[in-house]
Amino acid sequence: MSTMIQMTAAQAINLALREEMRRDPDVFLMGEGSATKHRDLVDAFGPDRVRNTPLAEAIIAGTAVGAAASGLRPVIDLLFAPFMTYAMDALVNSAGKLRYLSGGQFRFPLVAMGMTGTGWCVGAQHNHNIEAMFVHTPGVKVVMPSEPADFKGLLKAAIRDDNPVLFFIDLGLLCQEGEVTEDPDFIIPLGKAAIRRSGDDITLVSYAKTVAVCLQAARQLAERGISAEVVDLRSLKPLDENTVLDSVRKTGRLMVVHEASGLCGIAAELAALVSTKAFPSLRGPVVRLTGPDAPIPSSWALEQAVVPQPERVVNATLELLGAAHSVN
Amino acid sequence: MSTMIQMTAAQAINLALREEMRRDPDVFLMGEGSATKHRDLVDAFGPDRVRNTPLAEAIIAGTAVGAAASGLRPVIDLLFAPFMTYAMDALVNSAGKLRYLSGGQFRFPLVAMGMTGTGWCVGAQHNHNIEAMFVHTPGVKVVMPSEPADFKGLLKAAIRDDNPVLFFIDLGLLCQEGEVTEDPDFIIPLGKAAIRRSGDDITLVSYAKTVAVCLQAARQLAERGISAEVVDLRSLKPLDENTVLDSVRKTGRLMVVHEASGLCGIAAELAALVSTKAFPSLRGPVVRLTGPDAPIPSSWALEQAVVPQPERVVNATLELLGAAHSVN
Amino acid sequence: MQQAPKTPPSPLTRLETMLLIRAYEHQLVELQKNGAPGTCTSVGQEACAVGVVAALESRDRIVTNHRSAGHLIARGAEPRRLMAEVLGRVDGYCGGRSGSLHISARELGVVLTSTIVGGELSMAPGVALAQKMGKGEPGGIVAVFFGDGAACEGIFHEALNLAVQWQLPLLFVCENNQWQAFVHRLETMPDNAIANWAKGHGLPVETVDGNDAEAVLEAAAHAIAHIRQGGSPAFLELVTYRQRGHFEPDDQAYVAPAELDYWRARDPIDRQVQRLKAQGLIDDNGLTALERQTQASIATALAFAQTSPWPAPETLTDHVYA
Amino acid sequence: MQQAPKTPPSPLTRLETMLLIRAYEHQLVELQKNGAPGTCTSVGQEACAVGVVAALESRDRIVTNHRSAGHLIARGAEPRRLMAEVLGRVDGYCGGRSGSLHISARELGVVLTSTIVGGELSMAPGVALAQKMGKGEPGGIVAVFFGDGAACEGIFHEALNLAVQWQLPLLFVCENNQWQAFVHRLETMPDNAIANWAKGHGLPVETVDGNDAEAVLEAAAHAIAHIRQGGSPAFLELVTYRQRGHFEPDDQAYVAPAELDYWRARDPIDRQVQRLKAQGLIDDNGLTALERQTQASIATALAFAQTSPWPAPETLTDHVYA
Ligand SMILES: Cc1ncc(C[n+]2csc(CCOP(=O)(O)OP(=O)(O)O)c2C)c(N)n1
Ligand SMILES: Cc1ncc(C[n+]2csc(CCOP(=O)(O)OP(=O)(O)O)c2C)c(N)n1
Ligand SMILES: [Mg+2]
Ligand SMILES: [Mg+2]
Repeated sequence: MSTMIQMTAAQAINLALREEMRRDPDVFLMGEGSATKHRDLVDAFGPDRVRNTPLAEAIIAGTAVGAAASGLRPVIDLLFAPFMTYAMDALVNSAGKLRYLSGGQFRFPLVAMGMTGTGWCVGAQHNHNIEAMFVHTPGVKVVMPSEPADFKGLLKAAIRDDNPVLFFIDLGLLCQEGEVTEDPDFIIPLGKAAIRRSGDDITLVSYAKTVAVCLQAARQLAERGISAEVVDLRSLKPLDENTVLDSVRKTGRLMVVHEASGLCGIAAELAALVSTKAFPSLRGPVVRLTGPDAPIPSSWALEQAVVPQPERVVNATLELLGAAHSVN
Repeated sequence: MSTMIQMTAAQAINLALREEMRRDPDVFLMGEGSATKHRDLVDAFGPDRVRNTPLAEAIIAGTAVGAAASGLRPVIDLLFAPFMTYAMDALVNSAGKLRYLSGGQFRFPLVAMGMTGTGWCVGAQHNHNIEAMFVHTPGVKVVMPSEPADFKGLLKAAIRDDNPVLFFIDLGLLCQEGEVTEDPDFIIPLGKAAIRRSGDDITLVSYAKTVAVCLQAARQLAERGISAEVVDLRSLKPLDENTVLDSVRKTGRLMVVHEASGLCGIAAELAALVSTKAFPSLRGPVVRLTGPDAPIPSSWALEQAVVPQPERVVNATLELLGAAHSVN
Repeated sequence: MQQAPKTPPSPLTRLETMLLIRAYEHQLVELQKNGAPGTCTSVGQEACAVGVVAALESRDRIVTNHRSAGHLIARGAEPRRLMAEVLGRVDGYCGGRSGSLHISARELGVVLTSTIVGGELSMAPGVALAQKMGKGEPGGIVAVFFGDGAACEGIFHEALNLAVQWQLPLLFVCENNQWQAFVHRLETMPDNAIANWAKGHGLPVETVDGNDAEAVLEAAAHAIAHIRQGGSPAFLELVTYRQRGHFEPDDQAYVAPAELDYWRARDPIDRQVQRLKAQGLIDDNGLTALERQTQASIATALAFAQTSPWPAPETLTDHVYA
Repeated sequence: MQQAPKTPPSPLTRLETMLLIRAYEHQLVELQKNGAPGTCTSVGQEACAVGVVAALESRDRIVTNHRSAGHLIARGAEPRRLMAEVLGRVDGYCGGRSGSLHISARELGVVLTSTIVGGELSMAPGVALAQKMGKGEPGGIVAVFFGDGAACEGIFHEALNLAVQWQLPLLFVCENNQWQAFVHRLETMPDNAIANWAKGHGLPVETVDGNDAEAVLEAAAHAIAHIRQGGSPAFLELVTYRQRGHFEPDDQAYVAPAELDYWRARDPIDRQVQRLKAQGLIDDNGLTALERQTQASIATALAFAQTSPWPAPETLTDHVYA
């Protein structure tokens, strides 16, 4: 086995890029400041494969689509998720549809990265969790890792995938450290959730930095004798339906927790999934703990109010267990 | 009371525009071909208030945002829903967020219209039901009418609303006729669903042209002694939660039917709503009957396969009633 | 991958191709009247297609838009498979999934057609970048066809700037047909805007009579030579006219009859016929024979398309993902 | 609605304002070092702000972007309310919801600030259209501030074309500060691109030394006169330099020291000081006094901002909808 090393999520991203660029000469990186930011990759792979672009997200994404269809494997850094609004035609109408509309003539192996999430007080034009929009979009895949090892493993899988993958980076995790394998063949397949903690009384489903919130809540619940299972989705599309369904079939209860707003969000999708496919196992209402249906404010005091906190998860669980008992 | 006249949805839209432009000099219309298409409105209100624009959705939407914040009430025609991908920054980051981020300094009374839906064999770059993306977007409202009277009443309400409203037009309804009041004060408030048929055994929720599919299915079910309630959402945001919840509390069963794809769609939102807030009333799994997670093909044969048909609704209902019985 | 046809060698071949494009599109118009899906025809713009495509080689790629029949046929696409596609049948180039608006034919090097105005411009630099980074045949370039309306979209400038900045082997071909759906060009941009805007980006720009197939060919050949030599982009504005409506059906009520008359008098096919007659390369009999032959081939294509099967509903979600 | 300040009347006032902007931003830098949210400072670009804003009247509107402190302060915004906003407090211009990146102050006519690069350009024509359609005070115009990077976004051209086509009373002010976050302008566009692109749209374009407040004022006054007279847009390119990093903190490791030295030697405040000294309008004592006064007012502002309350969590969803 290969060694594990301690690194941040940002370093894990860099390592994934380096390994995949070494493995496959078709992989290249571009974005506003990509070459400035990854000087080491420029040194290793040359300026053709690590490119600073003009400040124009639409043409960055469109160029990636054209290049991907022509045999390259672009990785584009669109910086912050809200900037993807400029790239929506390329991502939604081209990358997501032209394989299908052409009857399968083209493949679009490209990765589009974007940061989002609370923690930096940058406000809603930088911090907007729009991952659900892309889950709703046909023809693309969506991942959002929660820890450095997954940043590396999922990014590598995304680069190797023959479809467009949206790779969302939760800001709050970038500087967080974790163990990462140096094995260049280690990938985390898209579409596989991880059970971060086993439990019997309730299934807490989450992704990105909110997984840690659920784990904290689970520890607090354990002190009260409640055993929570924590599922980290990792891939939002394809979604690992079976892992979620199996867990709920065991625990009988589902709570979905994320920072993104709730309406037509991931929690809605999971609530629907479970209430359609595991209804007989449900011992109480599904609970959604999400960010509000509001833009994210900059002020630290308000930004913190957006974040689902462990206490909210604990309280909602306690309430649910009470309610479930009275219902059954 | 004012007279009812027979007209198409397209005529109802035109009438709504005419009435609101007459009522309020701040209302104006712009888009690629708006003046060409609504020559009668140009004649009535002059070329300043009915404008052909350059072929550039981003600046059309951005201009509407700027104008709305400055006291005008723009209505913009973005033609087909997928073209809104070019206008996403203006709609999502500006119209949806700048009131909030400015601490309430601005209002954005604007309406953005877009057509979508099956029936014309135009393929996924014209036909893409992206309404769920905007339901997920904070700060905007979303409507999608099902009949001429609602086209008029909802468009008028949208124009009078002080917030950005996405007005989606299901292509298949445009030439369909219905009774419409001539009363210029008649509006249909945003956020109010309509019960199109009462029933006790199951709640069928839908919107736009799929409402007719549900009504057809309900008639077929009635022949088998099954009484289906049909709810037409009309507004997708704000969503009339109470009408849906009350109905499900009565019938104990929910099926949501729409053409848009399912993942993180409206049906997911309603399934979540009901499984969180009306769980004790649910007598069986929630059912989603939606378009596939795929771009919409052009070929008539395949396009028809996308559309939820009455038979599917009937069969799924029969299956659900069976299953529900065996579960309870 | 490439089996593109040899460059049509003569003005006579170009006439033939233009006749074929027109006959094909007239057939689509008839089909639409009988209930088939509508299309955006390129009637009046055939010289743009045959002129530019004649200057391309098989190693080159084409990226095009909603008004693409001419580009496809000039590149050697079979009318029967195009027609099958328009009718939504399995034998269409895209198995019926595209319909008329986004037909790609990868085997001919016609890639990534988009009906989103500006979509073609967003993707073309990436195709050219791949050529430059060694993914195509050596020396291949990309020609992107788009309309005057597309030049209003911001992506037009983003594509031009990237192509110039990265020195991409990309030929921009703007078919300025005066109309942008239901709006006249002069209502959306200053006169001469297209060439002026392009010049602002600092690449070679030429404005050409787009209804003269030979003039188009010459200008395209010249621009392409520049691209192949220097590896940097060039721009052609082809001044032409959309003789029919934006989309079938469209009664063109918004078009001044005098304008239509003016441009019909400058029809590109008539122009080529006159040229060939003047050069003694065709006479009335020859023309009639050509037209008959074209009609026959379209009739065969139609029969093929109409008997091609519908795609099976079970295949609905095939090709969403690779 | 309007209570914008009177036009600062003299070069000395402009120096005062530039000193205030710089002192304010230096204070933000210090705050960031102690954990406050980072900001995009405009250190080195103060002459652009004071020059253009001096040419505006209270009936005019400003639309700006992420690097807006200069525009706001030149327009009369109170440093204490700006600082409270940066710190996320209730007394900020936006009640703490904006933070530093999108501060609007409607009472001053600074509307619709966007931190999406190009967002300002997308909305400015609509504000100008409203002025033209009678919504503001008669004769009011709009000035939109944006960077050289924003000119790479397609919306730049869409805004220019619409403004020209619809004859909107809109002044485009491009602060060409050489950098686009971590990328130098010359890596993203040809030299002189901004003026060339703008000229392609056929409106009056002037390129000015953006580090000379008086030159900026003169050019802005001239452009604004044109706009008020003809009701049609004009374009200013202000050549300047971003002396600090893109965002605090940013060590500028990617910037050549010689470049920094070159531009620091052309600092707009030093320039104004020298001009005033040469004209006998200020001496060292006067300057010291001014600086001290500025420091004092910033210290007061800081105290105000730091003691301003945090917004209550219960207000989280206020102002989402009207
Ligand atoms: C983004 C977008 N906006 C609008 C349309 C609708 N539309 C299709 S073609 C067209 C006119 C295009 O004009 P031009 O670029 O000149 O091409 P032409 O049709 O004249 O060949 C319009 C408005 C579209 N398909 N995509
Ligand atoms: C659409 C978008 N893309 C990228 C960014 C990130 N970003 C913020 S400022 C900036 C540089 C802008 O350069 P310029 O327009 O020259 O303005 P400057 O910062 O130099 O004042 C970038 C890339 C953004 N905010 N919005
Ligand atoms: Mg045209
Ligand atoms: Mg700059």
